[in-house]
Amino acid sequence: MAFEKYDFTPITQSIHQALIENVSPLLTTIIEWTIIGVLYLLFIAVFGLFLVYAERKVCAAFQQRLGPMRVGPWGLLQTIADFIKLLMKELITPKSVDKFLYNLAPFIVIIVPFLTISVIPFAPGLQSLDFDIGIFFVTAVSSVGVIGVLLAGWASNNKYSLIGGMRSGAQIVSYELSVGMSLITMVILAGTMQVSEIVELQRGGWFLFKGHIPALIAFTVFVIAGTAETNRGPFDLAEAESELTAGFHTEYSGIKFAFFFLAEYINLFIVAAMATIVFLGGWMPFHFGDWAAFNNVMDFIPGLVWFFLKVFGIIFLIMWFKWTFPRLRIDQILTLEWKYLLPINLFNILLMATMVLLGWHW
Amino acid sequence: MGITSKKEFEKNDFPVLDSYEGGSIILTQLDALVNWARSNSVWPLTFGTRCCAIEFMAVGASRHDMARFGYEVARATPRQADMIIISGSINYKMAPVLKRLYDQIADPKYVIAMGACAVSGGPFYYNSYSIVKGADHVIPVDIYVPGCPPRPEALLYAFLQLQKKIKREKNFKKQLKK
Amino acid sequence: MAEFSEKYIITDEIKADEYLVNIGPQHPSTHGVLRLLTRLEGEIVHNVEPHIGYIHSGIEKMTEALSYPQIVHLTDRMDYLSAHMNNEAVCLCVENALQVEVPERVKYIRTIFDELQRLASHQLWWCASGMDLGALTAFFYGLRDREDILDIFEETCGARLTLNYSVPGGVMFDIHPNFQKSVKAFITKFRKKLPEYDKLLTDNIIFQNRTKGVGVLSKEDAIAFGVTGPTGRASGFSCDVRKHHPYSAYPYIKFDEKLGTDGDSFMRWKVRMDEMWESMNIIEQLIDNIPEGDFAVKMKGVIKLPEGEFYQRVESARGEFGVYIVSDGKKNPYRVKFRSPGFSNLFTINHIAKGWKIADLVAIMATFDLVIPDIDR
Amino acid sequence: MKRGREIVGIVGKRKPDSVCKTSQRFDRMVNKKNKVKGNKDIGLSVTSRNKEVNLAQSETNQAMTNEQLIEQLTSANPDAVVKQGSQYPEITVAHDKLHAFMQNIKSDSSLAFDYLVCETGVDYPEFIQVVYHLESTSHRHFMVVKANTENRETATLDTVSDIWPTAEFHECEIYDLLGIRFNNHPNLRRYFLDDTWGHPLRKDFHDDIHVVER
Repeated sequence: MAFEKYDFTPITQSIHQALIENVSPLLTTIIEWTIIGVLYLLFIAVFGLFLVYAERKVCAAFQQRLGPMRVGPWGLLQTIADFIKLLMKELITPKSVDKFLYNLAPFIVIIVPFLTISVIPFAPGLQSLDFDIGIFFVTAVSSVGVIGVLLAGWASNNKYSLIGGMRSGAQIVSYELSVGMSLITMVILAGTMQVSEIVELQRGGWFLFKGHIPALIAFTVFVIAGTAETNRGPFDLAEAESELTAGFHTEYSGIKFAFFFLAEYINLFIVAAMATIVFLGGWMPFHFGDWAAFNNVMDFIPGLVWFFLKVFGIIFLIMWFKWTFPRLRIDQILTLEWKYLLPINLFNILLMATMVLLGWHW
Repeated sequence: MGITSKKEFEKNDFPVLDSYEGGSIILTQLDALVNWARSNSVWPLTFGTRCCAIEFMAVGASRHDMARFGYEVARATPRQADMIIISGSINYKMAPVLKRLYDQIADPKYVIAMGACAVSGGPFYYNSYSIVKGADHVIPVDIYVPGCPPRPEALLYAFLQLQKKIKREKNFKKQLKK
Repeated sequence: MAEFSEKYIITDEIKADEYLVNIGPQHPSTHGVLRLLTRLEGEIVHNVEPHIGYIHSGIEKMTEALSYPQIVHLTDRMDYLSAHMNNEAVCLCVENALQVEVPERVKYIRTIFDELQRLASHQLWWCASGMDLGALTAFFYGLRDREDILDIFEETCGARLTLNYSVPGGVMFDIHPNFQKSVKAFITKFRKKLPEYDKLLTDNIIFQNRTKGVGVLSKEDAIAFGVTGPTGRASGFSCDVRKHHPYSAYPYIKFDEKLGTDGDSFMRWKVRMDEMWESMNIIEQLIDNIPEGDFAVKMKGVIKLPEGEFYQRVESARGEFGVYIVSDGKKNPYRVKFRSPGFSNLFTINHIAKGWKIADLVAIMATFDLVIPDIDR
Repeated sequence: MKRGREIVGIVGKRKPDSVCKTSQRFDRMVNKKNKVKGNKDIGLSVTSRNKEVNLAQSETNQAMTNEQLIEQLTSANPDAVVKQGSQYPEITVAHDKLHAFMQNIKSDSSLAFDYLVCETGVDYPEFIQVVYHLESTSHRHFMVVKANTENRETATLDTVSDIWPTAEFHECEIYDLLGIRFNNHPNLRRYFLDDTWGHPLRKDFHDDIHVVER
């Protein structure tokens, strides 16, 4: 098809070939790791800052304001200024904290997006790790973040932090279930856990349309649970500003606070990316039945653009939640998960399994 | 000295480069970069005592929108804030709390005394037994904004003045001299 | 200098599973410098002890050295969101004591200003409590519409917040020629905007879950604790001073006292939302009928009240505001007491927040609409 | 809106009585109109209480006039001092009989003063006076009760916080600012100031350090 010309595989392959012909295989691996590491680091830094900027602009639009305007054109450099400022700011370690855990916590939190991002295919051939258990890996690794949050809450020796950490723990452990189960629903449909294969299977049509009713339910549940898992409003109890000042990161200043801040936005990206891959066909263009002309035009748009368009759509949706809804209470959040989402999910898995078994999908 | 042209205004606006005689280029430029970042991203602490707090809220709201200047993210915890806007009077019971809040803010930190109460005690200067006669008795103040309460525009002007003040700072040279 | 020691005054002993959390003096949900010493077990509130005095400015002592027109200007620094009602209370008290009959025009102007101020105050309450509940956009919507009222204030009296518009004997100056036009324009505009507020929060399922049935204050408790204003009326306590002891132009107009039944956070919310509609009705009844005449009566250069004691009640935006003046015949009062609505309202917190979660405490605080300088004076 | 024009008749220099009559007439007209139209009310569960408001009627709502009120109180408490010609009915009670008197006027169903509007203290040269503004929510009486302490140095008075819970907090304020100790008070503490301060609302309070006199 037309969009195959945007495949990144030849580029990566040629780099790999060039390296393996000139240096030893061990050195090749090390060099490739370094390149990928640097690229991901750059991506996370730049994209994280851009998401912060986007959030500010989106919330400003919702609130009938302009948002950042003065720093750079349209305030584009605003978050860079913020980042440099946070980098240069004093790092306070309060006297009574558990110093080792206090310093460790932000790093654990920031490691999670680095791990999860590795299985995400941005475009054909632009993926660093292609397991056969990709989906499983994402669900497993993304729950490490809660340890960082709990540590931050515990080690800060602050009651607000502790309450925030505990809330976050209860919340993320619960919503992990929903995220996992809604993904499993789609894995039943796909028949594989390999991320690249899941994307490839959607060449004929996105899973959201292929799986119709159960897929729609799974998508809704995934977006709700994903919002909760990233601690974003209306589920931002862990850092509920009006109750707990800043929740688990109350005592953090400077760049350590920036780590929490950045991790939140990258996690947001990962949730949106997973939703894109599993439900909306990853980098696959939008096709409509037999409309060949329409489909060709769609194919003309590169896969990378398709991927980010979808991701931004979902990120915008999640931002919309945050700036519209009031915050839930902790018991209401747990009620929502255990009494509504989980039974719906279990039923949905059954429905999907029946459907796949009887072949009632497109 | 009157400002006649836009160019001259801009020159007055960025006195950074003029004020460095000699010194190494890299550190000067680094200083300029850091000051640019700091002056454009001053996060205030959500701290309001009296009527001026309402005007402070009005500055944050849609019509005046202080987010345009990068003052957007009002943090509730002093660890992550850069600036206190003392909006309202401080009394002798509050003074130790204010001092503590100021100490909890990570360096660099700035203070704006907003309104007559914070500047000098304002209407409570005479005959009041509990009001501190000006917040600068407790913590150092960078910018004073008069008015009871000041208009939002006055506070916005104070923000711009604070930006100018931050741009004059010398961070790295000081450390070198030590 | 007298030193302030930070003491924890705890009425009864802390139990094994409980811990203390100091909410305030600097905390986003306290709306100022209020300190709530909260005893929690997990997230559940066992006891709340409000500690006030962090913004105490001794206004009552200061008034003993001031003349009556000067006192008026201190009152709007107390409850700055119902500044005009406070001004009016002192003016009415002085006028009552001197047996001065103010012109009809003044009564109308004062009442319109009262209701505009009430609208502005309720708007600010709406946006601040929306923020407390986590809906940040509400904060901006409320302040956006509030600016329109502030423009009207500014046009007539030059101030946005602390109006200083009422003086003993009338108002400071006549209304701006545009006043009626801009008020009418505002009412027309705000009648369209107010349903937006309901759409954003009142009809929201999360919001209703957060507030319905939370922090119930019974009618008996409301009366016993002296809880007035919309907070008391939400419990069914008919305490509207405008109805029961009408002043200014309130006897001439027809309006409803909004009474709630449940006394929970949602009802307090609802009563305030309904009061906004009612305030607009009141303004509409008056705005076209402002009679011609003087905007003030000529008062003596030095106002001296006759010997005696005078008490004047007005309905401020958050309850019954009272001024009690003891005069010994001199130009300064002997003693002035301001009965602030917030003071009585605040101390019911412990009574109704017990057993609820810490997030509910914030919701209850939000719907109580506290202004701390009003409590501390 | 139409409501603005409904009360045009009251503009001018008419006396309150005539105002009431006209407004009642207008109200009747409005009610008729509203029956057809249906008044727009967003309050779903808020009950609107549309009572005719005027000064005269709110007085007739009272179960008894001020004179009757004073008569009943003085007959029960012959040694109470009644002040004549004041704004509201005013009674001064001896400090040792205060608590019993207060309990009586709250529990007596014909008086039923269940709402303590305001409680405050005034410092006089010989004694400190505590002033209670009371209202009955059922009868709509309003009354002022006063009680004097024996002296200024050891000013004590019985608490009424067991009768009206709101008094607990007002009494703390009075204790803070005027230094009256209330007997049997559950939690008497200083609200605004610290123990090292004097009582600022007393007339002999002088503070050369903090106060700038003018």
